[in-house]
Order: sequence, then structure tokens, then C-alpha cells
Amino acid sequence: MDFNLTEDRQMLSDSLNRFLADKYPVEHRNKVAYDLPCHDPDKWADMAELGALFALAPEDAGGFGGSGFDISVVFEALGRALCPEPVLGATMAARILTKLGADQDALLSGATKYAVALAEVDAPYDPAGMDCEAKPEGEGHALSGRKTSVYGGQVADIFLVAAMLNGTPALFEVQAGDAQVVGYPMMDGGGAAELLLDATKARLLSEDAAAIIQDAVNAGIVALCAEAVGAMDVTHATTVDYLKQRKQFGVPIGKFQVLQHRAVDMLTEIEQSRSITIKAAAELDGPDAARFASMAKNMIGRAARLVAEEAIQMHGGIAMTWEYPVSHYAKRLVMLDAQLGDTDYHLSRIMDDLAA
Amino acid sequence: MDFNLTEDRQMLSDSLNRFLADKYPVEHRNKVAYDLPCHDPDKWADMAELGALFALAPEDAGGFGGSGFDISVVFEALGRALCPEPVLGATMAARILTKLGADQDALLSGATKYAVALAEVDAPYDPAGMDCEAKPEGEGHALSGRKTSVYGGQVADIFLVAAMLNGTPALFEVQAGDAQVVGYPMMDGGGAAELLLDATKARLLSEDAAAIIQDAVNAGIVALCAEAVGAMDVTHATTVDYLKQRKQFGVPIGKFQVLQHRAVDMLTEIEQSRSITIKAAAELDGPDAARFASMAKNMIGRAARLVAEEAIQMHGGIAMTWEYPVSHYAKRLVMLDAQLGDTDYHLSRIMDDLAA
Amino acid sequence: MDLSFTKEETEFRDEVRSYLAENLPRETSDAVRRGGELTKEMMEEWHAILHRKGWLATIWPKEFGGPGWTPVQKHIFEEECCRAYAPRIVPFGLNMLGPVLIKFGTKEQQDYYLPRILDGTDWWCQGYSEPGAGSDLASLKTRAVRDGDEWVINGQKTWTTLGQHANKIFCLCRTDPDAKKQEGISFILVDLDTPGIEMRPIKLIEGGHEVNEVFFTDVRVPAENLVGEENKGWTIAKYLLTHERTGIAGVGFSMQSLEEVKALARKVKRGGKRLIEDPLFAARIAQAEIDLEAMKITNLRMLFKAQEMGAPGPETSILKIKGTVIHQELKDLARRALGPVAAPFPGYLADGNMMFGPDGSEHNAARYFNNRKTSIFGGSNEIQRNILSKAALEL
Amino acid sequence: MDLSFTKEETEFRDEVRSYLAENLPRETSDAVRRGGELTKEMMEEWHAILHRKGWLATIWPKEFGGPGWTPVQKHIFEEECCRAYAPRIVPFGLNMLGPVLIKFGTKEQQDYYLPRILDGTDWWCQGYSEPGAGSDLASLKTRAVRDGDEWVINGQKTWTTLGQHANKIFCLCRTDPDAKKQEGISFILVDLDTPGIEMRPIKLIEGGHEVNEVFFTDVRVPAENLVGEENKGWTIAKYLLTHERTGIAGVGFSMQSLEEVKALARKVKRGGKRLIEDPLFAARIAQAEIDLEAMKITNLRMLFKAQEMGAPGPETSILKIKGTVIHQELKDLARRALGPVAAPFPGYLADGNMMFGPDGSEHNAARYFNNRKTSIFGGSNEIQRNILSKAALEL
Repeated sequence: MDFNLTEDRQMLSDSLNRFLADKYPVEHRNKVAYDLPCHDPDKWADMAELGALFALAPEDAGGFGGSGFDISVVFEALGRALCPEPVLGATMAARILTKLGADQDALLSGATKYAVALAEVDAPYDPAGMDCEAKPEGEGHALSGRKTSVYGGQVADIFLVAAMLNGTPALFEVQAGDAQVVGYPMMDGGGAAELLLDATKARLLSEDAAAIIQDAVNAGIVALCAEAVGAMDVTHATTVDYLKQRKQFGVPIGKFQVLQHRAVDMLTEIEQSRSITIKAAAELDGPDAARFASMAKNMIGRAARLVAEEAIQMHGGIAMTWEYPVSHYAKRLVMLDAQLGDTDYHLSRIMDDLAA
Repeated sequence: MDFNLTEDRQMLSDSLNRFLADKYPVEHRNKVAYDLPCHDPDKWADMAELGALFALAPEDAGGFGGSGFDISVVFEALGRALCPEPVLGATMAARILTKLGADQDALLSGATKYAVALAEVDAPYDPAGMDCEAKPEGEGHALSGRKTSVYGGQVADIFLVAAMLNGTPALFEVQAGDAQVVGYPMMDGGGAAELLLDATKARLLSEDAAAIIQDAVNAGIVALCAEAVGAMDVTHATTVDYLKQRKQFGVPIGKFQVLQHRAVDMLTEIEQSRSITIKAAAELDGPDAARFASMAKNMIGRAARLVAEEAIQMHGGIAMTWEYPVSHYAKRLVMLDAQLGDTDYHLSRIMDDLAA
Repeated sequence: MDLSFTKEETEFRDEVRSYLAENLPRETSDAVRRGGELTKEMMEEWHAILHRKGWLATIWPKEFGGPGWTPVQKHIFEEECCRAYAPRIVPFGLNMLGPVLIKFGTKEQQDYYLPRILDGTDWWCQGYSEPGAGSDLASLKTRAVRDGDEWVINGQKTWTTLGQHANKIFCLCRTDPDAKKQEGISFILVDLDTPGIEMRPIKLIEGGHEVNEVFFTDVRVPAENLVGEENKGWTIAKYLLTHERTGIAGVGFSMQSLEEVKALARKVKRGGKRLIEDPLFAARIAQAEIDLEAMKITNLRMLFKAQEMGAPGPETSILKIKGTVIHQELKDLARRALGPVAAPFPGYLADGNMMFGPDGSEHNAARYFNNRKTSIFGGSNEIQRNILSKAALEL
Repeated sequence: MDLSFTKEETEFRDEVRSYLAENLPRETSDAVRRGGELTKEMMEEWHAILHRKGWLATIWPKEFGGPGWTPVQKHIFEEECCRAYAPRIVPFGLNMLGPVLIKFGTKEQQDYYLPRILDGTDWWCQGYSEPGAGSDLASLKTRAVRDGDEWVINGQKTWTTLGQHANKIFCLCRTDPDAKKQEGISFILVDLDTPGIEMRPIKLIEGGHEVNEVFFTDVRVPAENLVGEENKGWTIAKYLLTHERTGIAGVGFSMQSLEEVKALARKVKRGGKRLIEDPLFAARIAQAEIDLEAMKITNLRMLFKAQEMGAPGPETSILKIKGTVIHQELKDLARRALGPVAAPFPGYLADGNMMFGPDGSEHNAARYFNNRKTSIFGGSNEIQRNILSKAALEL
């Protein structure tokens, strides 16, 4: 049993945290985050150079990481800085390409940006209700349908798209130039796209892709949970600082016992969130990966909302303003619940295990 | 709009509260509540004389009340005193006998004690899964099966029993002497019985009794909710008093802001509980009676648990003792959730309305 | 006990309902329903319509132009306005300054200002909060110094709602810096055209502009703009904050939100099923509905008590606490129901084909965030709990 | 990062597991599983079995008879004991007085008392709490006055767990009434056979007898029964309260409870369906299971940190707060699952046919109520939050 990071991961964590603090401060972040393309190519290249993307794949796939803890180290740093760059898509794509044994050098170097298109408007969390369909056409396939909420899709070069093929979820590669991509910035910063497919040219990657899709989702969940833990840490620390500085009725409001206990309850939920994220990361390559990912995402959904709402409430009006960074942390913390399955969805998956 | 009690109800409330405070103090209550027969015949007769039972039926059925507010006035007083006498059975039986136009003088005078047997071990809250069955025999019927948690059954003279007749819930009258009655005291005081029926002689009261049963349950729910409101009021007041008197670290613990806010949150839930109970009482004879009864029982289940647990916690060890009355209030508040449908059961009924 | 309205009250409700049906502009109610920001013109038009009917200054005494309603009538009116998706009346002139002038103002002030509030000549905003003084209002620092027959004001106000539309502001200023905290404060009226005033927008968490900062640099206003006595402004401030508490439960708005959530959950699909068939989501709605149903009665009970006693008691803080919690919960459900498609910034997917939920639901995430304010402003829920603890529980 | 045990730790776990399988009396584990009260004989027998194996004084140094385990081994041992439904070891001699004597006792005290703890000659109970001093332990009033070579003790102790089985009690007494609150307190050992001691049972909320009041009237004990220095008892009290914090999360007990709840929900029927198929109840179980899964890791993380740093940090209060909340929630579910048939007082329906749930579930309501104590004793959850606020957040 060892809860310390390995030396390599600790170095990556330190350098990424330092880079983001220096080069991606919140003012810059806010400039990038809320207007298309929600992406800073220079910083992206710098991050790639630091190894933030190489960490997403194992050595024999061209990277130097690829485990759950590699992903969580990267995303905890992104979360601390609220970095809106499209690393989630890269993470999920790297999992897929690794499983397929496909070349991903361009992904890991940052040269080519990938996005993974799974969700649909009527089936946002589960491929079960997916409508998007693939038909053989010529040597390849043609996809039709609408994929929604494709994170990073607004700047992606290549989409990995889930679509039904002969009644089974399959995975395809679609070039951005071949599809209609409607990008947009999100409420909590960062971009996404709607991907409109109308007999769009596609290359089949995997015919029976349910397991690969689930694995990519598990990895994405570990990423989002670690991001949330990083963002919660900053939010909580900022709130505690504020409690020490802000005075009302002549004393720092941190002297009010009600706020003390609520700050402690936030801390408790954050530590529980950190724990379950560690567990999900540890199990990512094991047989129960989906189960622990669901547990983590459920708990993060609850804890992140609590931390966001309590941080706003305990700050009073100031955290309701765009000017004050906590407002952006709060938005991210609340909105990430709806990425890759929300609290209720993942709880229902654990419930399914129970009835079995 | 008028939220004052009528003069008659106010008088009944006052006299019942006074009687219980004088003649049924908690020491006496505890003596009666936890040992069979969980019943004090003298006090029962006194309460009947005060009109506590006559209030349960309308004038043309021999009483002087019978509305939701009559029931809630009686039970709020019972709740304040934690009175364990079997009034719930009388209330539900009076509703049934009134609907059937049957004579109930002996019930209202207190001479004959009724209990209503609806629940079964595998169908505790809903007649839907009922197993107990009725077969015609001679001029009457014979019932077989086990009814559970028959409140007041340990001292009942007559049981009104729900059983399946030709695939439909029907209602029967069973004399206590004809059945096997296994009485027991309950964790929270007061008695109940298991009613074991084995081709037991029964008189058919109503062949298609689903609506009558539902009405009796609705009335029982109004009773339980009002009882809970009374018990919550006392529990909360006792807790607030304790906060004022008990000192730690040199100050009354009521000066600690955390306890202040939690006492306020208890108050808020109690006021909400009072409101929904008023609503359920007001609607008891209307078309939406079951819906509002479910709403009330759901909210009471949540609020009563909160009030009980917070009262214990805020008292510290003392409320963990048998000696200190709050422990008995807390038990009653927690355990009444499982009578006539718990929080989850009633929530699911409101959910059913939604999907419709 | 009788929860129903009297015959007169029911008739009144029907009258309000049909008046709203005939007079509330469809375009305006649609805008309210969609949840975006209203234009100034829409607000002014609705103000004028109510003014014509005499239903504008609902809490003013009859002799000053109020309709002379009972608390129950006011409640009915508010509830019907919500039902009809009427805009909220901008309260600063009508519900805040108006009652203050009626109680504390001179005859001249009443004669001059009250008609201008009613006919919309003046749009008032509020100069109460300051950057350093939130819930602890009495620690305000903005100074007003008497210089001849003028006040010279220096300082800064914040959270000035809809100040961008206003031409006047009423301010609490410190006029005696040596007095104890709550003493030495005065209530002063200021024309926003006066030199030395700068108003800057505050961008809110969701990106909207509804509040402002106001900076005062040597702003000179006539001495007669003082309301009430010099250094007695705190009395006025307290009166203003506790005077009008019907409606603070926001029951009407929560009822709107509940209907929106239900409609959404019936429309949204999750893997072939309607969201409303998901037991976990249905449980959330049902729970909120039950809480709201109880809150309706709690609201009426406090209204009844206020009517019986002549004034609302401290328990009305319960309405604020629980009312905002319920409303915020419903706003959370409205965002949650949309799942990931709640994320796009409103306006970016204007193309009709890009819409996901019912018309207007693209604002659901923004509204969720914006509504976090309701448990903070007007006396935060923490302050309300302090009040209840002291006044109702005597702790 | 590595969440798995080492090879040695895994082997140790297997060894513990098989030892328990072979040596824990079936009758005893059944009694634990059923949840009623254990007999004194069962507890003493289990004490002797562990003593024979050398696994009794798990936190004592090796030279005093401890097994010399790492924190992880202790954790594994505790978890395995829970898995096997072993009785909880009575902690007062082994985990409380033992470490105190080892750190503060004289050689004579160690030589005399420690072996008697191990071999079960002495059953110790705790004289800390007083009626007027709960969380505020330092305000205790029981007096000990030196008279020649004796202490004369007067006062009252309460919440003395299992005092009915004990023959000795260790007490905190005020020995200098003029000193400041936390000073002037001494730690004194008392034989319960000494004249002037009366022990009275306290009946708990659910009707059980596990705690007592102890009254001291002119109780004379030898001067050498003082542990440590006179008037320095507070140091010992603090040491004792903060010394041993592994296990405070109660993860093993929560795992037991979770399995019980699952088994129950699979057996209980509601209208033709198994309770576990009710989405609302299943959601409650699933939620508790997730919280517990996280708590397992939180527990290990703090254990790891304690092992790395040599001592547990203030964050261990998180284990107490969240650990008790999760356990209490599971006890609530166990009661809730039975519905109305949780109500009968245990014992009244002894006839096998009258049983509703699985064997032992008739105690579910009683256990729910009894377990409300866990968030109160050993430093209430409110005190734990105060500690965290100060020590971890520096507020």
C-alpha cells in the first residue's frame, strides 16, 4: 500500500501545475474559455511538450503512461487551473487507439486533435438508445445522425464516432472536414460541438465496440473526477481564505461556527471524492473498472455540487460575479456532472448491480 | 381562509391536552407503553368521556366530528403526550363504519375497542400484494392468512380485516375471541398484534372495499401526521430549553451558532410538516385525499426522523437514556414512519401521478 | 380551519386572471417564460398597463394611489401574475422608496416623488450595499457631508439592481462618522444625472448584466433630498427591509418552475424512455412538489397571521429560507433534466434545429446559476437563521 | 500509488482469517451476528483465545506483550475480526489504560497491572465523563483529596460502559480545586470493591444496559494508585483520547451492516416484489455503498499517512464524522427495510413462526437507536468539526 505518487508522476504534476499557474492564469483562462475556438494553440503545444498528452498512453503505444493514475495526475492539474483545453477528447481517444493498436503519435505530440463523439440528444449517457447509424458505402462506411456534446469537437481534426452498425455499437473515424461541425463555448468554459452526419464518409475502426467505448468512458470519468478534485481543492482553499479575511460585524466571518462546520463538511466530501477517484483510477484496467468509475462519478456529482453551492453561499455576493474566480470554478464543478453520465445515471448503474 | 380552530375543536384540544398532561404524564405513559396490554382502561374511559372518540365520527353517525380537522386535533394532543392508547384503530374503524352506515355507538363511547387489520408481512403498505383470503362458509365467511402490525390489536374486541374475496379486497368483521391474537408492545411504546387467521369465522362488511380501505388509510395518515406534529413540537421545545440550560465551556450550548441554526432548521421542517398535515386534513373528504395524505406522510417521515435524530444529537448522551423523555419522543417519531406506508412508499405514489 | 378563499376573494382572483389574460402583452409573457432578459421597454409598458388599472402600487395606502387590498388580495394578485408569466414589478420605487416616503417623507417629497414613481417618470434604484458591507449593512462607509444647503457624497455602492435603467438612486450614507455603527446614518435621494456619479456594470456568474457598482465623487445634492431626520437613516433602513415580506417565499415562481420541470421531463428522452419514467429523477420532482405544496400552506398561514396580527412575525424568515431552497432545487432540476445539452452558452445555437429542449430551456443552466443569488441577497439565509434563532427560539 | 497489500500483508491477512475461522466460537459469532447483547462469559472466552495467540494487546509494544504489528497489520486484523463477526474487544484495559501505564506508569504499576489486563484478571472500566461534563471534559467535578497515604474520592461518574462486569475503574479526579480548569486533575486507579462505591445501571433508549453511573462517597484508595504526576492528569487524558485512532471509521462494522441490509432487501417483499427491486430503496443502498467504498480508501489513506508520519493527523476526525454517519445510515436502512415489522420489542415474538426477517433482524430497530450514540461519544461529531476547523483549516 502506497499513496504517494511515483517520482515520474510527481514531476509531471509539478511541472504541469507550474506551467498552468504561470502561463494559464485565470484571466487568460477566461479569455480562452468562453469564446470560440476555446483553445490556445501555443499553450496546447507547450502542454504537449511537457508530456501532458504522452502521459495518456502506455509506452508500447508511444506514450509514457496510460494508467488511471497518469490520467488523474494530468487532470487534477487541469482542474486546479480550470484549463479549458480539449484534453478530455485526447484522453478518451488515446484509450481507444491504444486498445485498437492504432498509431497515435500525432495525438500524443499534440499535432492532431481528437474528439470522441458518443452522446446523442435522446441518449446522452448510454449507447443503449443510440440512433446514429452506419451503412457500408464503397470501401468504407457512411454515417447519418446527430452526435451531441462532443467535447473539444469545436477544434478537433478527427472524430472517433460511435454509431450503430447492424444493431451493434461500432466505432468509426471521421475527418472533421467531412462532417458538419457546429462548435460552441460552454457555460462553464471550454468548447464542444454538435456533429451533424448525413451519409458522412467514415472509416470503420471496430465493429463490436461496446467494450472499447465503455473503457474510453471509464477513462474519461477518471479524468473528470480528478479534474473535479483539483477544482474542489482550489475552491475550498479560496473559500477558507476568504473566511479568514472577510470581516462582518467586526470579526472575520471564519469565526462563525456555522461557517466553520460547513467548511469542514466541504473538506470531508472532498477527501471522500479524492478517495473514490483514487479507487477508480486504480481499477481502470481491472475487471470492475466500470463499477468503480460509476461510483466515482456519482460521488463527484454530489460533492462537486455541494462544494460549488457552498462556496458561492459562503462568499456571499462576490462569488456571484464573473470577476471573482470562484464563480468559474463553481460553474465547472456543477456542469461536469452532466458529462459522461450524471449522478443519477451512475447511481442507477450501481443499483443494477444490486438487483443482480 | 381561516387557520384558527373552531371554538368546539379548540375546547376539545384544550381539555384533551389538559387531561393528558395531568393524568397521563410521561412516567405513567412509560409504565403503560412498554408492557402488555399497553392500555389503561380507566384513562381510556376518561378520554372517551372527554369526547376524544366521539370526535372521530360525524353527527349523523353518532359522533360530533369526523372531519380531517377533528382527527388532527385529537391526535396532535395524543402526540404531545406520547399517549399509547389505541385511538388509531378507533379512528380508522370509525371511518369504515361511517362509510358503511353501520352502528358505532360502542366504538365512540369507548365500550368496544376496534382494530383495523390491513398489513401483511409481504405486503405491509399496499393491499396490492395481500395474501389473506376469504371463502364463503355457511352464512358467513372464513378467513385464512396472517395480518401483521395490527395497531391496538393486543386489546381489540373487534377486528376489521381486509382480505381477498374473489380477487378483490373486501372487508370483514372478526371477533377477537374467534382468532389467534398475538399481542406485543412496540419499540416506541403502545401495542399491536399479529392476527393469525385459519378458517376463522368472519362477517362480510363490504365486498368491493378498496375505496373504503383507502379512505381509512387516509384518515389514519392524517392521524399519524398530526400525532407527529404534536410530538415534534414537544421534542423541539424540549431541545431548545435544553440548549438554554445546558452549559459547556462556560456558556449555554444554545449560544453555539451551529446548534442555533440546526434548531432553526428543525423548526422550519416542523412548520412545513404542520402545513402539509393541515392540507391533508382539509382534503380528507375530497377527491384528492389519497394524494395529499401521501404527500403528508412522505414529508412527516423525513421531518420526524430529522427532528428525532437532531434532538438526540443536540442533547448529547442524556437523550440516549430511557430516563429522559426525549428518547421516547424520538423513538415514536422515527417508528411512525413505518405505519401506513413509509416515506419511500408515499413518494412513489406521488411519482406514479407524475408519470400519468 | 378553512383553506379556501372567500367568495369575494375568488371573484377577485377571477377578475385579476381575466384582466391579465386580456392586457398582458403576449410578447412580454413569452419573454418571461423563455427566461432571457427583458427589455426596458417591456418593463415600462407593463408598469404603465398596471398603473392605468390602479394595480401598480399594491402596498401603498389608498390615499396615495394604492388599490387598498388585503394581504390575501395581494397574495392572489402575485400568484396570478406568476401564473400568467407577467414580469416582476421593479420594486425599488414602488415597494421600497414609496412606503418610506409615505411613512418618513415630507408632504413636499410625497407630492413630488410619489406621482413620478406611479407614472414611470422616475426609475429608482437602491444604494444600500457596499463592497465591505454585505449582511452587516450598518458598517457602510459612504460619506455625506453637509456643506451649506447641499450634501456632498463620496463613496461606493454596489449590487445596484437594474441601475442601468434608473435615473434616481436612494442611498444610505454615513453623516456622523463619530457615532456608533447604526447611528449617524442618513437616507438621501440622489439624481443619477448629478456630476460625479459613475455607474459600472457588474457581470454576473452566468454572464448577465443586472447589477451595477455606483461610484460617488464629490456628488452634490440639495439638502432637502434628506428623507426623515439626519442620522436616523437606520430606522428607515430597517423599516424598508422588514416592511414588505409577502411574496418572499416566491411560491408563484416555484410553481412556474415546477411546471417547466415537469414539461421538460415529459419531453426529454434518456435511452428510449422519457426522463419522467426514470425513478430517480421522478423522485426528485415529486419531492420538490411535496415541499412546495407544504410551502403554499406555510405561506398562507403566515399571511393569515400577518392579517390577524397586523404585521408579519419573525417566522416569515422561514418563508425566505425554505422558499429559496425549494426554488433553487427546481432550478437545479431544470438544468439537470437537460443533461449535457444544458451546457452551451445561450445564443450560440440559435438555429432552430439546434434546440434541444422546449423553447427557452437553453437558459436553464444560466438560470440555475443566476438563482443562487436568492439565498444570499435580501438578508442571506444565514442571517435569516440568526434572526429566527433570536426572535423565535430566544437562543 | 498502489492500493494493494504487500505479499507479507496478504499472507498475514490469510493467517488471521484462518485463525479466526478455526478459533472463534461459532456460538459467539452467531450472537454477534444476531446483534443482541453478549454474555460476559463470551467476551471473556474470546479475550482468552486471543491472549493465547498473542493477538490481544494489538497496540502495546512488543516488550509488554504486544504483537509488534504495523498500523496496516492492525487494520487488517480489525477488518478480519469484523468479517468473521468476532466480538469487539473491550477496550478499557487493553487500548486505554494499557498504553497509559506503558507511557506514564511506574515500573511497579506496569508489572502489576499489565499482566492482569492480559490474562483477564482485571476488567477495567472508565471513569471519565460526569453528568455536568460531556464534551467539556475538563470541567469535571469529582474530587480526590490526599489524606495521609490515601486519596479520598467523592463525586460521580457516568456513561461507564460495561461497568457492571468490571472490577476496576480508572478515574480522572480534580486534585487541585484552585487550579485552572485543565490543571489540577489527576489520573487515579480504583478498585470497585472499595467501600463507598455504588454502581447503578443506566437504561438506554432501546432498553438495553451497557452503561452505568458510578457514585463515590468517601472512597479511600492507596496513594500509589496515582498514575503519572499529581495534577497532570489532563496530559494523560489527552494522550488517551488521541492515542488510538485507527478503527474509528468503523469500516469493518459498516461492511457488516451493508451485507446485512443487502441480504434483508433481497429477502423482504413489498407487494409481490423484492425490496431490492424498489428503486428508491435500492438507491439508498447504492448510495451508502458508494460512500462506504470511498470511506475504505479514506481510511487507508489516513492509515498510510499515520504510518509515514508516525502519528495520525487532525484529518482523522473525518473518519469519525463520516464513518459514524455512514454506519448510522446503514442501521437506518436495516430498520427501514423491515417496515412495520421492525416495531415489536425484541423477545416478544420468540416463536420461530413469528419471525419476519432473517434471524437477528428483530434487533434492527433497537440497533438503529442504540447506534445514535456513535456520533455523540468519543468526542461528538460537533467537537470533531471544531477540531478540524481549528487544526486543519486554521479557522
